[in-house]
Amino acid sequence: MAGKYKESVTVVSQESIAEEIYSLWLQTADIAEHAVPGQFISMYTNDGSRLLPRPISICEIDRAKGQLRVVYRVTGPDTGTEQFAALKQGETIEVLGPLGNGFPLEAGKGRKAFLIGGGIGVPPILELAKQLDAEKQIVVGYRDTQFLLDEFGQNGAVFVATEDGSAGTKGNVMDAVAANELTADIIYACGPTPMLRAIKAYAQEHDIECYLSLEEKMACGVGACLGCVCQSRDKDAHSNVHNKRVCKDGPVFLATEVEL
Amino acid sequence: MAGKYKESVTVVSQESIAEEIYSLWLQTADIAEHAVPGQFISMYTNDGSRLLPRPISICEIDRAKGQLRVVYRVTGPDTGTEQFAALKQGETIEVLGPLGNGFPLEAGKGRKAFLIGGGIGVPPILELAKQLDAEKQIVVGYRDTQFLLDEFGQNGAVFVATEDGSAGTKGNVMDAVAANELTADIIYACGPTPMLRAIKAYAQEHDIECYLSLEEKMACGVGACLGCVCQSRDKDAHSNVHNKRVCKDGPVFLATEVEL
Amino acid sequence: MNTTINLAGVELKNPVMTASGTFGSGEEYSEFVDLSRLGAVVTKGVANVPWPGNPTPRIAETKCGMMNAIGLQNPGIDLFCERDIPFLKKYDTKIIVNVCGRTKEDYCEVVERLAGEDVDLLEINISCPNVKAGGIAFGQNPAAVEEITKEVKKYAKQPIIMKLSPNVTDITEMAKAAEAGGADVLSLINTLTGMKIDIHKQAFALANKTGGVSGPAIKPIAVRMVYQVANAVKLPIIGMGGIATAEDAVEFILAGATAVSIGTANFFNPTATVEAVEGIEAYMRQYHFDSINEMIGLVK
Amino acid sequence: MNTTINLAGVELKNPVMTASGTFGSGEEYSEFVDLSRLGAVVTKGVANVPWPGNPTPRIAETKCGMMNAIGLQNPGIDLFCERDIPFLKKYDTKIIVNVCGRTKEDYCEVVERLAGEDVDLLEINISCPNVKAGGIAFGQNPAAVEEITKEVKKYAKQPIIMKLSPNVTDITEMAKAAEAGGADVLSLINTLTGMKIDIHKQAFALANKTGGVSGPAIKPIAVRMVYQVANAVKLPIIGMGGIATAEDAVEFILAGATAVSIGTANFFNPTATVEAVEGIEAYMRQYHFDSINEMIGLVK
Ligand SMILES: Cc1cc2nc3c(=O)[nH]c(=O)nc-3n(C[C@H](O)[C@H](O)[C@H](O)COP(=O)(O)OP(=O)(O)OC[C@H]3O[C@@H](n4cnc5c(N)ncnc54)[C@H](O)[C@@H]3O)c2cc1C
Ligand SMILES: Cc1cc2nc3c(=O)[nH]c(=O)nc-3n(C[C@H](O)[C@H](O)[C@H](O)COP(=O)(O)OP(=O)(O)OC[C@H]3O[C@@H](n4cnc5c(N)ncnc54)[C@H](O)[C@@H]3O)c2cc1C
Ligand SMILES: Cc1cc2nc3c(=O)[nH]c(=O)nc-3n(C[C@H](O)[C@H](O)[C@H](O)COP(=O)(O)O)c2cc1C
Ligand SMILES: Cc1cc2nc3c(=O)[nH]c(=O)nc-3n(C[C@H](O)[C@H](O)[C@H](O)COP(=O)(O)O)c2cc1C
Ligand code: FES
Ligand code: FES
Repeated sequence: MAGKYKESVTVVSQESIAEEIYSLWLQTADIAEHAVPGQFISMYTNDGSRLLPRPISICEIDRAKGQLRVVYRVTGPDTGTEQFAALKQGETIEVLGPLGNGFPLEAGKGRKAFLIGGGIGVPPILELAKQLDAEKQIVVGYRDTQFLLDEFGQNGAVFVATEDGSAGTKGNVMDAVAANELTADIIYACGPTPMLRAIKAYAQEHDIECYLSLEEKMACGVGACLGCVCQSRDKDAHSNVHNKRVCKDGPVFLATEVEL
Repeated sequence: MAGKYKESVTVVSQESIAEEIYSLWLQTADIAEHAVPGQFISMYTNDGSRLLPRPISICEIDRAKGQLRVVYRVTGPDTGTEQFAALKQGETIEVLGPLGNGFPLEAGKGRKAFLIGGGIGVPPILELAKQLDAEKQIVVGYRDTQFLLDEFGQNGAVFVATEDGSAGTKGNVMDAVAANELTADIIYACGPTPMLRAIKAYAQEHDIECYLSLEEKMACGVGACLGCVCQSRDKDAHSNVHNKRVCKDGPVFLATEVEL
Repeated sequence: MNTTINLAGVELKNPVMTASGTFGSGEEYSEFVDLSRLGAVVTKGVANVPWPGNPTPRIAETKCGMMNAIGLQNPGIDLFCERDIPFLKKYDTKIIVNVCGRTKEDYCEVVERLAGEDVDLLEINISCPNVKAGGIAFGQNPAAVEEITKEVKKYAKQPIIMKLSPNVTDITEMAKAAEAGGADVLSLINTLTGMKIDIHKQAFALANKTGGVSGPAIKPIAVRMVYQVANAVKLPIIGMGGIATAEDAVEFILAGATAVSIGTANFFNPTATVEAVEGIEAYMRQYHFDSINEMIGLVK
Repeated sequence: MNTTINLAGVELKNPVMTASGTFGSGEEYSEFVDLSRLGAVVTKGVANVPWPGNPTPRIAETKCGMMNAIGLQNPGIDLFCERDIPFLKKYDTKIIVNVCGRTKEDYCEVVERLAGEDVDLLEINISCPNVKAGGIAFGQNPAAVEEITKEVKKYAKQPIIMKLSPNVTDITEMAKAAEAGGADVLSLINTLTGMKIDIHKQAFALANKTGGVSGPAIKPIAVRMVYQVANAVKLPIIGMGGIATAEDAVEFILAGATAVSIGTANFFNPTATVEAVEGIEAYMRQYHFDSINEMIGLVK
């Protein structure tokens, strides 16, 4: 198992790429070197009153430069993510990572794949799209404003869904799949739970191998506190009950293994 | 009564002027305009985990530029004052002021005066020295490293005491007064309680009018919480007991009015 | 949009008030806040005679909170009636007088004295650490809570708010006892007893050794207690403990508080109270509440 | 310089340990911390059978603190003995097993099962909100505390630490009851019960509605309780509640704790425990303490 690092990292650049969506490049000593697509980092604010980390997916990895990109949504005023958005080039923050298990790249090798991202689940799909060696159909769903579309275009065929119909198919990612009559042998997905539930049902119905990245409130991020569990089909070897830790055993799970 | 203002002020400049002693110029909208020597400001950190203000004396007032100077000691690692020391030009912090009553300038007019500062009680003596219209004998005591001496030299005769004897009289401010055979008709002083106690005794013995600036832990800084009281000789009109509020009724008191 | 709330027949224009002991009798903060914007001003605790309070240091900072051991310094009821009530009468706000005492008789004397004064409600602080009844603080024993409530009610002309201590195993027992004793309103929470040691001086940070912890640090405990009490008694509740923003105030109201008090937050934001008034209105607009009463205890 | 401390005959190389439930059985944090540097590792609570715990969300952030409602999820004593004890035996540290249960029998079963295992002390968690004895949590009633302590002692081969709940009127009563029941060591505090409401979702932040508040926010309350208990009983105390730095640890020791546990701080600083070990040594050098025992309860 690769190591985890608690680092004070420097902000290389930060920009707002859509309404309330920020893109941040971080210079890391070790994390970028070990990270794989689908893993996340725990980001800590510089405000002593906020103790817990914000789990944020790795959006891009530049191993050569030792840099990581994260793309995140500011969830409101006076939140930790709002404090992240105030970070300027050269400033530092604490991060812990890389955490969790990434998307299984081998499983998709040479196959016809859906890479599905919804909302703030879109970012991890980018590094996946860059590294996955497959026939890539990238299906991304947004409420309204889109982001990262240019980068996706360089890594596969892109299909867009928007809730307000402002671009691509009006509706959700599965509507875009249907509208474009897409098919696949394997699915990778990250996004809100209702979306994942729909994808799981679709995968089951069509008997497709399917990997989902889940979300849960976290404290430790490393598997120690049992704060972030999801329900598992089988009795889990670690917990000895039907619970798996999203931070450590996930966040990516085989769809059939977990209850949503 | 002049108003008080809660302002987000900008750092004009910050420098370290002695070991652990910092000098900070702040651009204020209203405070500099209303401040008088001996008043203080409540400084708030930018860290949400530290709620209470740090009361810091006003060291210089530049009314023309709308700027205030404070000089403060970093009391240790992981303190609020350490966070102040990290402030850079252009950054902002919250302050409340001007607070308390200053030194009575009229009382000293044309008289022979001691202006005594000890340790981190030295800074407020500077603006006093600049504004007081008197025969000024400035007596300043330091543990070891001295600061603000140049500025004092421009405003009166300066006598120095150091605990380690590295400059001026070895000993405390009263030793410097004795060594230099100084006399005065009125005393203004700020510094640690043992020093103020000695000055009070001296003033009593020589029957000299004497004003002391006291220190106490504060919460509100405006007289509402009764956190910062000192004992008063007479029953206080506000409290109806023998307590006066340092933040509101002081920090400067007639020596005979307060018990030390 | 209707923000008026009703506390035992007294109508407040909005649910925001000051927490006793953090706002004096309003004068000091009137430089920052138009007191007429507040639902009520709750005064610092007042006793039958002047109290000098505890030695200093009385204040210590804690993480996201503070401790105080003021020891209920107050000028006594006479000066209070002469000076503080007339001051507050100049504003269009309700006046709530916080009452403290060492014995039952002390409390009753103050309450009786206030019967003839033009104030709106009385808040009885039975959670001050100095006050003992047979060795047990009034506020930590249900029988004592009931008894003191009954006694005070005998002398009271204004509705009575009993202010509960959080330093108890089961706050609902105390709430029920106050209700049984005839309380009109409950307020909670007072401070949690804490201690801080200065490791460099190897001494207590407060002269009194212990002090009351307040501020955002204690908010989750306060919300829990307000929720529990709201679901255990029928009385209206004034919620407090760590409220610093309108969002915090709304949290207490959704948990079951009819009104809220802001204490420690005044010390770092002198306009916290008016900002809460405005922020609650903004919240009501955003979530389409016509009346604040629809919000009270909404989360079950 | 001597940092060894003695807990009921068990010698720890230093007073720093992990707080139950925040450190698993050490494996996850062994990537960051050499477990052999710690006085002891205290494991997550373990019951006689596997427990699934509460639904999610189980975690919420609060100001300078957090709330958890894990609900004592654990793999059961069998898997624990098979996997977790052998893992910890690889390190040169003491092993303290935290025990939970729903009934007296549950506790005794685990304690009996552990009698044959190579572990150093048992910590009995009688402050978990799920555990009821006649409608009252074990840890909130002195008679229940004494009784469960006595029962557990009957089956125990290792010294017993009783872990006390802070959600009580008078913690010294509980401490005395545990002492009367034969406890060897006391640990305090467990979490304070709190609640958080998401005002935008208008719902509880935790699926369980209430949760336990931990972290720096609760430190002043914990220090006060440790001080009170240290001055009420003769047993050694393991102090905890908001310890994040060596300075915090020293504060608890000066207040009367023989050892300290670090919990929530691991989540924001995975090396908090070893940093505390080093920082305590630095403090001892600075203030010329030859033995840590000179520091215990120094501030009176
Ligand atoms: C594995 C994983 C990967 C994620 N990747 C991304 C990403 O790439 N970009 C992005 O914008 N968001 C991502 N999220 C969601 C992100 O963690 C939350 O939006 C963020 O924590 C909110 O913090 P805040 O300070 O804005 O909110 P606050 O309201 O200030 O947070 C309060 C607390 O709730 C927690 N919290 C709030 N919302 C969530 C949530 N949805 N999931 C987990 N914890 C939450 C926070 O961590 C904090 O402890 C991810 C979540 C997980 C679990
Ligand atoms: C009227 C007045 C004027 C002052 N002027 C100056 C000045 O010009 N320069 C300067 O360096 N210092 C001055 N002080 C002292 C200064 O307020 C404290 O050194 C400072 O608050 C320490 O804060 P900290 O964050 O470093 O310490 P921390 O240990 O982080 O502070 C913890 C808490 O204790 C309070 N506190 C600690 N020491 C003192 C103290 N000595 N007096 C009051 N509160 C304290 C802090 O405000 C805070 O609430 C003055 C104090 C008063 C009362
Ligand atoms: C400095 C100070 C003085 C207080 N004095 C009183 C008092 O006289 N009477 C009283 O009932 N409560 C008193 N309290 C308690 C507050 O009214 C309030 O219950 C508590 O501080 C929690 O609210 P907060 O976190 O908003 O401060 C005092 C609190 C502080 C901080
Ligand atoms: C996530 C979490 C899980 C916990 N689980 C347990 C437990 O299983 N048994 C127990 O006795 N205490 C448990 N506790 C309480 C801690 O051991 C400790 O008493 C409390 O958190 C206070 O210390 P802290 O502020 O350093 O975290 C848990 C605390 C947290 C935060
Ligand atoms: S966040 Fe602690 S186990 Fe996942
Ligand atoms: S600090 Fe509140 S009265 Fe002085």
